[in-house]
Amino acid sequence: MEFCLSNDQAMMQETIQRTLERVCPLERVRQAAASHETRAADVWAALTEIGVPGLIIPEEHGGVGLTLLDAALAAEALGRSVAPVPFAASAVMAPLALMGAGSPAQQAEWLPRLAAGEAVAGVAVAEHASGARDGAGVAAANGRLSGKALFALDAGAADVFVVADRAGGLHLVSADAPSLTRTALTSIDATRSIAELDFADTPAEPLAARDPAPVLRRMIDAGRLALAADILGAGQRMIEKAVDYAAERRQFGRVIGSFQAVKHLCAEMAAELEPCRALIWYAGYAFDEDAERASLMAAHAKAHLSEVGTFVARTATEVHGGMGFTDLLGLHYWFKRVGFDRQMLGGPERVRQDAAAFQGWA
Amino acid sequence: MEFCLSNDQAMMQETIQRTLERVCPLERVRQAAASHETRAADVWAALTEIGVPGLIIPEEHGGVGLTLLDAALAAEALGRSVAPVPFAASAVMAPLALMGAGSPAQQAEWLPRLAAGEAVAGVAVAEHASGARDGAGVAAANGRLSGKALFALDAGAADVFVVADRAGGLHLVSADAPSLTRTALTSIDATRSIAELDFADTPAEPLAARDPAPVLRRMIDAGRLALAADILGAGQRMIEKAVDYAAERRQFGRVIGSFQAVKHLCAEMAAELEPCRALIWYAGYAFDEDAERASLMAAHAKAHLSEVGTFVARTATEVHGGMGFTDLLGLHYWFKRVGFDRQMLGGPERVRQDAAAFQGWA
Amino acid sequence: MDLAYGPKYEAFRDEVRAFLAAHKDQAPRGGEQTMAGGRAWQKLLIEHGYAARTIPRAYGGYGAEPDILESRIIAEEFVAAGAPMGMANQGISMLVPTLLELGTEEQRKQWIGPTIRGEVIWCQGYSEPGSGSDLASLKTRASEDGDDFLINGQKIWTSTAHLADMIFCLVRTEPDAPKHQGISYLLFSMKTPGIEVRPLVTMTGAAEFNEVFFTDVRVPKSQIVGERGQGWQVANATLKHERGMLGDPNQAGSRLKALIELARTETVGGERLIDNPVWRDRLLKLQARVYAMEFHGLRLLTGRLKGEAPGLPGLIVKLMGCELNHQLAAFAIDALGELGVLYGESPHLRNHGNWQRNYMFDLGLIIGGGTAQIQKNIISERGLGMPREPKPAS
Amino acid sequence: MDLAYGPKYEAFRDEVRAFLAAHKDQAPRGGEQTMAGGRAWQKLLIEHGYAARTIPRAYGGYGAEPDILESRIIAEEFVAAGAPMGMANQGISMLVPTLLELGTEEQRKQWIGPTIRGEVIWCQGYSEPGSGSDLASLKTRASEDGDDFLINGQKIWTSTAHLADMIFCLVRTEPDAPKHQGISYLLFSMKTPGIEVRPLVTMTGAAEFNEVFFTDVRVPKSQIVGERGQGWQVANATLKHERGMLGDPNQAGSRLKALIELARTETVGGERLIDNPVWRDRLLKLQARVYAMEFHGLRLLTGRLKGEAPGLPGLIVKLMGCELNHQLAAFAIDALGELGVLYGESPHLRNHGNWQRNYMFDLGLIIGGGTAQIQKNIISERGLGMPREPKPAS
Repeated sequence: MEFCLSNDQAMMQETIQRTLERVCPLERVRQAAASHETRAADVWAALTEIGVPGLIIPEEHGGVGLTLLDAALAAEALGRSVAPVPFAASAVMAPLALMGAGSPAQQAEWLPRLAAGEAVAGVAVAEHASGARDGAGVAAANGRLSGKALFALDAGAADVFVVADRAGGLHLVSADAPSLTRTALTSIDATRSIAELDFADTPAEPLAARDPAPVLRRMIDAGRLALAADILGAGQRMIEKAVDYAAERRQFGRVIGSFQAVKHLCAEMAAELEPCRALIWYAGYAFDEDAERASLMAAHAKAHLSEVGTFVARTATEVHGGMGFTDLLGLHYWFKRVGFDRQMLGGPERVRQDAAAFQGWA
Repeated sequence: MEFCLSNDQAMMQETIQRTLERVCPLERVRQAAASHETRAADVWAALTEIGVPGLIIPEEHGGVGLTLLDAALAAEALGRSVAPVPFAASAVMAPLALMGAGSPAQQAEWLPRLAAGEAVAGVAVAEHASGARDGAGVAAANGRLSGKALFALDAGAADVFVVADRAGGLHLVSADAPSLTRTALTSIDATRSIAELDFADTPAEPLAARDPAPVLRRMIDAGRLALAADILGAGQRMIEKAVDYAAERRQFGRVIGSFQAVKHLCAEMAAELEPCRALIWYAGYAFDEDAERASLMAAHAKAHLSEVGTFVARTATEVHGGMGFTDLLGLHYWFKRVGFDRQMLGGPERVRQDAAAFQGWA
Repeated sequence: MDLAYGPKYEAFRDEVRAFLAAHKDQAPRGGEQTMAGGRAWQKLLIEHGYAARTIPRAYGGYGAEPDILESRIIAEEFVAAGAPMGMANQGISMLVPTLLELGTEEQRKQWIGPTIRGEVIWCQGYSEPGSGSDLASLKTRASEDGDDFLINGQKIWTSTAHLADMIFCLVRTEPDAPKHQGISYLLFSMKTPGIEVRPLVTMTGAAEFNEVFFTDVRVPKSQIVGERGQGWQVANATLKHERGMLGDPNQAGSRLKALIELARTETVGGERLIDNPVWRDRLLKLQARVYAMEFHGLRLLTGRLKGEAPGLPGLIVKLMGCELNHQLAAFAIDALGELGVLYGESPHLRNHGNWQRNYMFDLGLIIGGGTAQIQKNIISERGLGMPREPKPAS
Repeated sequence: MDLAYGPKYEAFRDEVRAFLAAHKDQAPRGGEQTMAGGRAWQKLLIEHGYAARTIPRAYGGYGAEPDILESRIIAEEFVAAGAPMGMANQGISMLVPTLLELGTEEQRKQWIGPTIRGEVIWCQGYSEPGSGSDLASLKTRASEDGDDFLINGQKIWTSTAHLADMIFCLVRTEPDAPKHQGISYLLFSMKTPGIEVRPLVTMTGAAEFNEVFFTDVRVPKSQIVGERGQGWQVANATLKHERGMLGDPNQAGSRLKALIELARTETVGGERLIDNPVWRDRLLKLQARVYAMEFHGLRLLTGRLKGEAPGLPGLIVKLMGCELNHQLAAFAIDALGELGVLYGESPHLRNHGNWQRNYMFDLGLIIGGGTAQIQKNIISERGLGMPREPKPAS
């Protein structure tokens, strides 16, 4: 009975965190955000060096061969530093698609390049994760796709896309396919990249699995967990920043951290966020070890972290007073990161609706 | 343009409040609750003397002939003193039924007795206001009723019941009809009375209106508003009690009211409750002057006061610390009054569902 | 209870409507609000009494008696017609009433006319990086140098500083006096040497505010409003006027209307949001709050008409109003799903990105100008009569 | 991450199950829990090591080494089998560990055996009406009279005082010492002349607690545990043991299960609650919290197994756990509509009225034993390292 991270896991996470503290301090985030780099080359290189893009890719394909829980720990570290790099789609969802539904050839073509950080994969499954908006939907016929997919994740730097068609079939589409139009969608979170993909009889390579449904399900579960963990890291950092700021900022002759109202805000943030860590851990564990509840736990992690993250983002900003509202301390990068994570792959209401379905409630 | 109480209204409310402070202090409530008096004779007599039971009954029938807004002001005063007397059903809903759907003979028989406090009327419409539970439902045929009605309001001391059948038809049933079984339902609120009515081919006198639906609608709207106003009064009193207690109770060498956390709890209660007053006023006004929005406003008043009331009841108890949890200060009578009001004639979720329907949203 | 305005005011409403029908086409349109166009419109409004309505004619105003209902009707009708209201900058809403109350005749003659006509734009120099909610602790100092002050220090949250001609500014002239005394209220040109304005970008991405740095800024002592050392009192008189700023009297109501429209038109997987019971329930919770605050506003308006002190009901408005606006924006973002995070010039953007902009800006309002925490202190102390916190021992 | 208990513990679990299968029929049943029946069951449990497991044999216990997982397995299996656990009163959970740590050999010999066997029932005399969250400010005084103390004062929140044979009690023996000193920890009989017990009815309508009044209660000085004047320290050692009380390790989980069952079976107008998206959404929000707290508990358990200090994760449990239980009860009440307010012996009552009872009692727990406000102070100061509030000047 041991419900905790292994030493290896703790060290791995610590390594990513230290690396990011070195290569991705706030000033680097600011710079990347200003120039819309969502795969900041130096950050990406440093992360590649310690294996982050290939964390869950099997060793035979050049990856580290770890579990989704490890990916969640990595996501937490990335969220903590609001790192402007692809992850949820490129390092988690797309590898799972290839590993679960790809032919040996497809795996051999892409997994090593993804693991080595040489390629980035975008993932377009929003219509299945959150429902179709603005007439989105992709039709597949004879190895060609038509229609549009909205909110493709990690899309900006992508070399290849994993696309789900309306029926749930999975396809690989080269980013430079001539009849594919990729339109960047600007969001509040300048550290992440989403895009609209318009297919006009675009050549696509189907992923080989006979039944892609369970693979799509696991992609979405894993993506949700990665986003939830990203919120955990971002939220944890915001609490630390609030506590630190409150220890320095003086008003009415005392540090504001000695005011009961400020202390209680910080206590409430910590009390809300702390149990989320165990929820993320369990959801990561369940993905591999508790098949029956894996989707449910990923959904709960996503929905609950979204709610708690919103509370923490707002409250930490409030503790910072006017400074939290300005760009000066850069706190808003975390605020927006949480806001972005909340809405992708299903906002909390939508995800809870799925959670009901997973239990046969609806 | 004058959105405020008239001098007469303010004086009327003040009179009820002063009367209740005199005849219905906490000790009287305690006594009534212990002996399950829900029409405490002395309190009832004092209120009758100032016209409360007949507040909205026309003067020609011995009432005061005032509006629903006035009834809401009275309900607020009753809630403030957790007065153990019938009101929402007997003085608001039943008179509206008789005034809106009763024949001249029916009106002449009952309205003067209700106005004079000589009779009490219960009202059984829960199945229309909140939906049928436990197989409740009343069928009418040939001047007889069969089936059961749950949660009849002001039922304990009732001499007559206004009963809605499944189709929405309204009937008068004498409380001593031989085939009527009245079973008291014990609730947390010992100052109010609800009952199950079981009809076995029980003689009933239909109310004369050709289309009873709008009358039933107005009964429920008015009842909801009366309950909402009851919450307003109870909540207001709980805030005052919390502020007073915090000014006296000392901990750690200071009165607890000087702790920022306690002050903020009180500020939050006041900030939540204060705008509710205007909502109640408008809903009362709308009942007579804004037909299009009358049902919507009553629904919003009921749902919103229920939510705010729950917050205030809990928070005021918290401010009182352990004392609030004991029976010693009697604070729980207010707590339970709010809890009761919240659930009768539709809890907030149910009432909002109605509010959606009133706007054509569902 | 009488929600009619009565025949006198309905006649006035008709006047306003007639004016708008006749002149609305002369109003500057969104996007092309040039300085000149704005000033011409303002001039027209003053002539007809729809701007600077209660400013005496001697100072360039319209010279009407103050009448709260007339002001409200003007606001209602301009909002309904989608016409820009009279200019509502800090000079007009805060400085002008202050000069009328505490300025010298010379100061009034010099500044009120040009200010209400939009010829002189002011900014406000109150907040400092170290002062925040504790305004009286401001540190910008004015040392004496003959007939002048030399000003050194820094201001923050100075909106329009980059456009302003002039500033009304709090500075510490008596460094040894207790902190609420020793402050003076100065007027000076933003072109005075030694002033540097740096835009202050906020989380919305826009520079709605500025930081203003003073280095040996020379200001004649005569440019004080009120007594030297009494600037704190003068500023409080000014803050009192802040709520005089007109705007949509029911901004939350307008926002709610937009939300209902959104819920009726946006679909997910073909289902309208309003047909989803969970969204509907949340929207209805907000609707109840919007109505409550709208009617609460009517109650306060009636109180003002009767000359009653607003008391507790007045004290809660900022706290509850800002939070409600924030929650309305939050609903839109959540209900829009991924569309809710779009911003800037993104394709598929809804409402020009204003849901997100408002969500963040309203959070700024919750924080700024007396944080929610300070508001709660005020409500408990002034509204409920609870004791102040004891002063710390050390 | 390894959620298996491993073969050694699974073997232990089998043992517990075998015991329960063999002896469960000897357990006192709900409703007929006589004193004698309870004691016989307790005796059986001690013999098999399922009660007083880690108490040395010399004092009448089973004498096993402390093992957190064994304790948890015992709790899990007893809950699963619906069998009553070993006695868990304040004497067993708080006094006994305290005597083991700080009592004299004589005190241990005298009290531990009878206490764990249920022959002596204790109550706890800590809280006073004037002390509340500020326990150290207690006023019950013990004045010297030869070899005895004479005790005068009042205690409150004394559960089981009406049944208790003995009390462990904090009294002020050194009135001039600073408030955390000068307190002593005394043991004495509840039958001592001068003790009056009055039931303290709470909002639930039951008298779960008592007030206890002392008038010249004579207690030999020898009945102190620990040093005279060190009672505060002794009591804190006792409080440390409070969490040692076993119970359903996942009470919230059990409650959630009941809620799901409720939502599946209760209908309104023929519709099951679980088919109503609004109730479903709220139930799912609670489910996420229940899971989070359950896994958080596993994390803390692992930490205890490794001997780690619980730190911040430990400090938040009471605050979040009590609130969650309260919210679970609130859901049931709301979802039941009018049925939710029924109480006492009412027809149509659900769950014996326990939803309402828990709703109120849990609010008492949120308030009692360190209010939510105090919990937040502790979390911010000890968990987050934030500064204490400055002492007031006067």
